[in-house]
Amino acid sequence: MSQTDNYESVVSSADSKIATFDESGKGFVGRFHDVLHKTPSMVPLIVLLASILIFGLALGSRFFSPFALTLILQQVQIVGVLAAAQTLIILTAGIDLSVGAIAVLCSVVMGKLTFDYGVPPALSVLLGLIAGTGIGGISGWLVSRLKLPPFIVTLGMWQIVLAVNYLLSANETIRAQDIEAEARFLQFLGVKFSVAGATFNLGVVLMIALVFILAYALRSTAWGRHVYAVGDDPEAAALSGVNVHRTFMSVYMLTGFICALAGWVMIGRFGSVSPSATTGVIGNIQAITAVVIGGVSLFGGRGSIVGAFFGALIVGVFELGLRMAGANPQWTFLLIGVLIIGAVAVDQWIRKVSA
Amino acid sequence: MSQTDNYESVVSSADSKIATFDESGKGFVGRFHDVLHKTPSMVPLIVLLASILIFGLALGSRFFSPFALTLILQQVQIVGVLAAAQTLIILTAGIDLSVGAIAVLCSVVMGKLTFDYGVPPALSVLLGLIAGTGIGGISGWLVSRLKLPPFIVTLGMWQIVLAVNYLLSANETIRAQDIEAEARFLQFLGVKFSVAGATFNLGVVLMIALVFILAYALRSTAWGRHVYAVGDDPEAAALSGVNVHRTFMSVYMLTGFICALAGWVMIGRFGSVSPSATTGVIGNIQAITAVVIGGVSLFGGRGSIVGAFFGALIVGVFELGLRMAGANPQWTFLLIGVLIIGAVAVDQWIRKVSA
Amino acid sequence: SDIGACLITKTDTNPFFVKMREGATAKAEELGIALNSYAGKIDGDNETQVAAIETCIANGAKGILITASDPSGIVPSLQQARDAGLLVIALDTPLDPSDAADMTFATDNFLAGELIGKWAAASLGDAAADAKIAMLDLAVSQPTVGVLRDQGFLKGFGIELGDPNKWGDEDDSRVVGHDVTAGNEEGGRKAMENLLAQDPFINVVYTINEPAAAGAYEALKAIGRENDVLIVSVDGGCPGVQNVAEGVIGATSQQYPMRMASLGIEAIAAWAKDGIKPSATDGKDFFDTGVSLVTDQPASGVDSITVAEGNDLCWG
Amino acid sequence: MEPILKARGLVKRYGKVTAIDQADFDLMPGEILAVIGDNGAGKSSMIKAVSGAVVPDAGKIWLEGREINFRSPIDAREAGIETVYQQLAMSPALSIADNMFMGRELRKPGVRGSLLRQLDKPAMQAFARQKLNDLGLSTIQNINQAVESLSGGQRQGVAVARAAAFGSKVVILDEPTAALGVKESRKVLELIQDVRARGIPIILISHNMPHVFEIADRIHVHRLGKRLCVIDPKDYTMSDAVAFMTGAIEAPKAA
Amino acid sequence: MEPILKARGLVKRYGKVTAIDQADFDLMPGEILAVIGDNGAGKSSMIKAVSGAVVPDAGKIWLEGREINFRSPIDAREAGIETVYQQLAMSPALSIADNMFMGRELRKPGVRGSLLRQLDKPAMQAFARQKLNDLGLSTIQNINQAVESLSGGQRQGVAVARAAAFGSKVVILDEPTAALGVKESRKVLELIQDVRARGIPIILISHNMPHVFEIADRIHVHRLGKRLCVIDPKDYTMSDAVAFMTGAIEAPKAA
Ligand SMILES: Nc1ncnc2c1ncn2[C@@H]1O[C@H](COP(=O)(O)OP(=O)(O)OP(=O)(O)O)[C@@H](O)[C@H]1O
Ligand SMILES: Nc1ncnc2c1ncn2[C@@H]1O[C@H](COP(=O)(O)OP(=O)(O)OP(=O)(O)O)[C@@H](O)[C@H]1O
Ligand SMILES: O[C@@H]1[C@H](O)[C@H](O)CO[C@H]1O
Ligand SMILES: [Mg+2]
Ligand SMILES: [Mg+2]
Repeated sequence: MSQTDNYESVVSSADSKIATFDESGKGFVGRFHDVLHKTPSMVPLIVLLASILIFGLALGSRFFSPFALTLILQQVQIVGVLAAAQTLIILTAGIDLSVGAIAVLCSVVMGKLTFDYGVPPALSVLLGLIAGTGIGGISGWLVSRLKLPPFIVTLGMWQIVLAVNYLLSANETIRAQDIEAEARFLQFLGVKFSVAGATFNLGVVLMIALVFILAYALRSTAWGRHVYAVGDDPEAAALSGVNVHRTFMSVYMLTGFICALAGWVMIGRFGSVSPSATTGVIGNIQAITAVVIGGVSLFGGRGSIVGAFFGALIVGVFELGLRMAGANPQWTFLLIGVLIIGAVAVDQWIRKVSA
Repeated sequence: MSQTDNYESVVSSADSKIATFDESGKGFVGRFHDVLHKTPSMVPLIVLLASILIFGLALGSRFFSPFALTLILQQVQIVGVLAAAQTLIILTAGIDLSVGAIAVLCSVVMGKLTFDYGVPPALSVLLGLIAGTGIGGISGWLVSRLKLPPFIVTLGMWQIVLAVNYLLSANETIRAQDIEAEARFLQFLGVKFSVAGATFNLGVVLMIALVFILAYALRSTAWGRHVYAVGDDPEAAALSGVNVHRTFMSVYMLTGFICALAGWVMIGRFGSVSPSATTGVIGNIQAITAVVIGGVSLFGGRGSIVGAFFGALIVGVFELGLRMAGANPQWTFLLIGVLIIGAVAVDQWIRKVSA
Repeated sequence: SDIGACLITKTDTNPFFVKMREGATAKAEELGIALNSYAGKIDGDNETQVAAIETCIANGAKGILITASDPSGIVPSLQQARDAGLLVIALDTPLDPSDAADMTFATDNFLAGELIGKWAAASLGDAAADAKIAMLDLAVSQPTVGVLRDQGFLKGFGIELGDPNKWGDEDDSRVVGHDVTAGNEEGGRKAMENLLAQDPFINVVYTINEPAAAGAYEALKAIGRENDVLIVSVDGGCPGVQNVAEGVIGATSQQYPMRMASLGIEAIAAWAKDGIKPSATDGKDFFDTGVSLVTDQPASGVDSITVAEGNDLCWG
Repeated sequence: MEPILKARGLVKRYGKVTAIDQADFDLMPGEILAVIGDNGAGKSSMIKAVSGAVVPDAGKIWLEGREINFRSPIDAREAGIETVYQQLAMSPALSIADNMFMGRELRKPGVRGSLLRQLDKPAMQAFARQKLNDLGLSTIQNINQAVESLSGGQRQGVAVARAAAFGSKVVILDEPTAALGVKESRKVLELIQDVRARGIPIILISHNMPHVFEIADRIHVHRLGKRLCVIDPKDYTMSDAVAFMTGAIEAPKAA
Repeated sequence: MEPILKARGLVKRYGKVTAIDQADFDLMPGEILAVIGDNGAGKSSMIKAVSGAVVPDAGKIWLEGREINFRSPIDAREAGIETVYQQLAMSPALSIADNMFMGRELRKPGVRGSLLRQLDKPAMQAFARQKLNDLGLSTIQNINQAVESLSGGQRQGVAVARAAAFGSKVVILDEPTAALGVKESRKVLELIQDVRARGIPIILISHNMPHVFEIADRIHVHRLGKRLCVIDPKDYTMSDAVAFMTGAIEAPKAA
């Protein structure tokens, strides 16, 4: 046998030098590309800062006021929370068309329980959060166990949840005044406080906290690594020892929970509980827009929650800026369309150049 | 050298028998499974026939009347045409959120040119079709050349096209009566004829012809094979000699053209030109729903145009059947959501069993 | 011009609001007011309206004209605006509670429905007792305008209402069914077909607005029944009035958006100059910009104006 | 001696294809067992059944004499069976260290680990670095590099290093050197012998006869979905083995 | 003699990695040229540059003395260069026949072909069947089977058959036997010799030294992104070749 492989023994004396090539054109640009490469959420951050700058220059102190700048945060709080939920699903290579509908339904559940069934507000909120988690769990189960495409599952779920929402609420809005009088806790996330002339509310704080917590969980816990692995290649993840089913279930349930939180944020922001809130119909597209502008790949496994948060802010800055500049609604709509394509094109280009 | 490989020479006398195993449980079920495997559009066809049967049994002759059955065809003609367009994009592993908006814009272009600029109706239709093709071309270029995700490109395009539609039309409807008096050709696809008590119109004929032509092109021409190959694995397609860019461009332009046709179908069906037609807003989701119920994979490369057509009919049967059975609009909305999930689950299950 | 004003409409995809904006823009130019217009993305879009109000405050506008998508949901945001010293005028749709606005310039939507209901019943005469009615509404989310007109129509026709805050809970067998139209031709045609499939002998059709009516007409025409069905509608847009003239629609309740808008702009101008708020129509808690029934077949006991008169007043 | 891993009558069908057809299998403690056979003979399918990646339609499997019923690869890993699959199971976008510890991540000591569940990235990186160096994969400069940026050979190396590092009872390698160059293949063969020296038995699937004959203690010949025979490389030549597996000559009755 | 395919000074960078670093290359008419080298040496990158799959950053390529500038694999195919890539370029959901004719489909004669552009499926299937039989891949029962349902070895066979059938000037094979069993590998080697017998030169990338030394006329040794040397297998042993490619000994000055 040995004569067949003696030629292989030569390798013991092989040269162990590794290929190294001169790093051409390093310096500032090169180092900048390295940074972009290592922290992909830098790209949306740059776009965000650039758009703030541009609108600031165009609109002056009206835009650069604490009022206007914190207004952006307040205006994106719902979409921001939904985008966090959406990011989780998209990281697993899915997509969730039901996020907005779940948020609205959960806000209705919280309101209905309190006003029609006399449940104490805090308990209603808790039950609303549980409802959201449950709906997410059903979607997760359909995706993970029945192997149905997430697009379909959540498309169906979207319609089901919206219809249940209308049926349950009989389309009646619970008025802000009534909530304020009888169940203030439902509006808890609307509580405002001022810091140096800027107004924040607890909903904004919740959104930022959520982004931080999820960013930590995705980056620094085993669960986070598993979410990325499942999105990257579920089969490979399963073979290398990830409990794919548990990961899917946890992601979809957590997403449902966060959507329910968004429902609570909605009560805080609008004061009232309104079953016909548009978030139910267009919240999904808004959240997806934020996520993709934030550089998260629709193919799964790549991107960060912080990027999605910046994505939501970019849209917020554009919408507020265009509105303040007096652009008419259709032009605003058109320009947001251009922004979506443009932002992703810039992102793609920067990544290519810095590859 | 020769001593190293002499063991390989043994293979010249190797047994050339191939592994064969007894085909257990053939017979009717087995052969049925074979058929399902070879013609995947059988699955939605079965679902379609089953739903017609169920509603027929439940509703009796009201449903089994030529009136009700041809009504379904008339009601699905727009979604059916859009689903054909959507299928092409989805086969290339893309998705098109702008199909409905393009249809509405093109119908507005046809109407505006005729009524505001005095262009002869036939030429207006032609220019409308060219406009649709052009919009498709822009999306195609962004997808193929800039490598932007189709979801993003068409999400942006959707908003842009809808905004242009409103800006262009100032939201004014062109009345059916005016079109009838001055530009009948715009309503050409609304022309009716009767066959054995059933009423058809040219729009329905166009839809069916389109399905046949596209089915032929996808199955029996090189272009069709390339569409599948590009959807399956664009890199592999490029390496094995497919002009990927040309294929993408042709698919997106053709899709835009078909959407413009759908716009023309809309004028035939509604008589009027209405910029606020619902198709602009939900036509995309309706078309995607039909396509996925029809068994076309959202991951590209698998499925057929005939399946998507059956998918559109399934939704049509359910919507009309539920309404005839007296379900209220909200319940119908909910049940369509259940149908979407259910149909895909059944499809998945049949495929698994027959694998 | 340093006086800023905002117009916030439900959407700007509906000609009604397009015209309202045109009226407001014209008046604003005349009075030297800088007008910014905003609109929700779809009907019922409260979120975008809230964001628009906040923008107006940030922009330092003097007043807001709003057609609220969610009449009670929008109240806290408008309160914020009033606290910041802006005049808030509700157009078209009263707020809930209505004193959440400094004044309301509106059509009475329930009344608009009631007029066409009464007219339809009167036109049918004795046949009204066994009419077959199709109700073509706006959306499954049952926005208030749709509910008010629907329930007004039924009341005017002489049908007992269930809960007046929602449609679809009536027991009267004359109502064949409800379906939704999104307020356009496409939805109107499909909804009409669906209800015809339930009962081909429908002879009265209520529609939320005139585009939906035009769609319903196409569906009836397709089966050759366009001449034996009574279609009624609301809005009074120029194409709608034209359709009344041509017999597509039997009667329509006309409202006056240009008037609402120009009155609103004048009110803001007055507020900015002299700090005066407008006052309500006598006997009502809002400024009624009026509604008129437009038809050339007047029915006894129901006031109406002719198509020619309607044409002079129509808005788009 | 009792086999450490034993299977009897395994069956697995994919639709019309019977990938495993009443296959038997025995791995003895401390041995290197090579599995050879034509393309499509069912080698990969069999080891997938044994490692929990596929649930067989019929048949029984015993590990150290106790019957086992793996429902997933996680079960097999917990029982100490580590596998390098033919289509490497790696997450391309994640780093080498992440991939090596996938599903058995190390957490920081103290509350940061127990309460905040924080990963101990430095520890995992150091361990991964160490294991790659053992394999001579020192050309990998950055342990935090995404796996997708590695060459095919380097990737294979990472997978083998992972299995060798964590396998406590059995290590299974499905064609681990197929994509590797001469030098890299040698390293893998050396590593296999190191693992065996630690007393851990190895299953090696390979089409490379010289390699098989060089390091295997016994050779399991697979043909048409089942075990044809087991031979001792000292008793037979490579030509014999190829003749058995391709059906050119009748197989011997017993190993 | 003039090389049929010649390249000078090829360079290709991927971000920080220089995959091809001033590489030269010569293929003589009618010869089998083997290319050997470590994993990551840049072999695949070089042949991708030559076959149009990758556009080099610098360098020139000549085919039959005329300078060429392929912008895509289609250009190369039209010039008569057929390639089997390491990651097989196949559309998994399409049939074997579809894959073999991808990009050069046959159309029906007459108007059905010219006007209706109808494919001549029977002709394509018969041709595909024939080519697979030539390769001894008779285990493939159904030519209309989707490629994804084939075993790795069978897939490799289809790719090789495609290249052999259509290559008119040059056939390039990047590790065509890596996934193949003993029997299947032999068939590929025989096929390579058949192609050469038709007068068509072949480039064969392989890590299998015995195969390389058995069939190559000349061996191109690649190292660190460039051609190190070209040797005649009759003048050197396998040990020498491995020593050159791994850098264990200095390479000879000229081939
Ligand atoms: N998931 C699957 N679905 C359908 N058929 C499969 C699947 N996995 C394996 N097969 C079939 O089972 C048979 C055995 O495949 P297997 O991969 O076990 O062979 P192998 O001996 O490992 O071959 P190779 O040496 O080429 O790796 C083949 O005919 C293959 O096509
Ligand atoms: N698309 C790519 N992007 C980034 N780096 C790449 C790409 N393709 C190749 N490389 C890098 O270029 C170098 C050469 O790779 P190549 O595939 O040409 O090597 P090879 O000699 O074919 O190796 P093997 O024998 O493993 O196939 C490697 O370091 C590889 O990581
Ligand atoms: O409230 C509005 C108007 O009254 C008009 O009829 C348009 O549609 C409704 O939404
Ligand atoms: Mg295998
Ligand atoms: Mg290579």
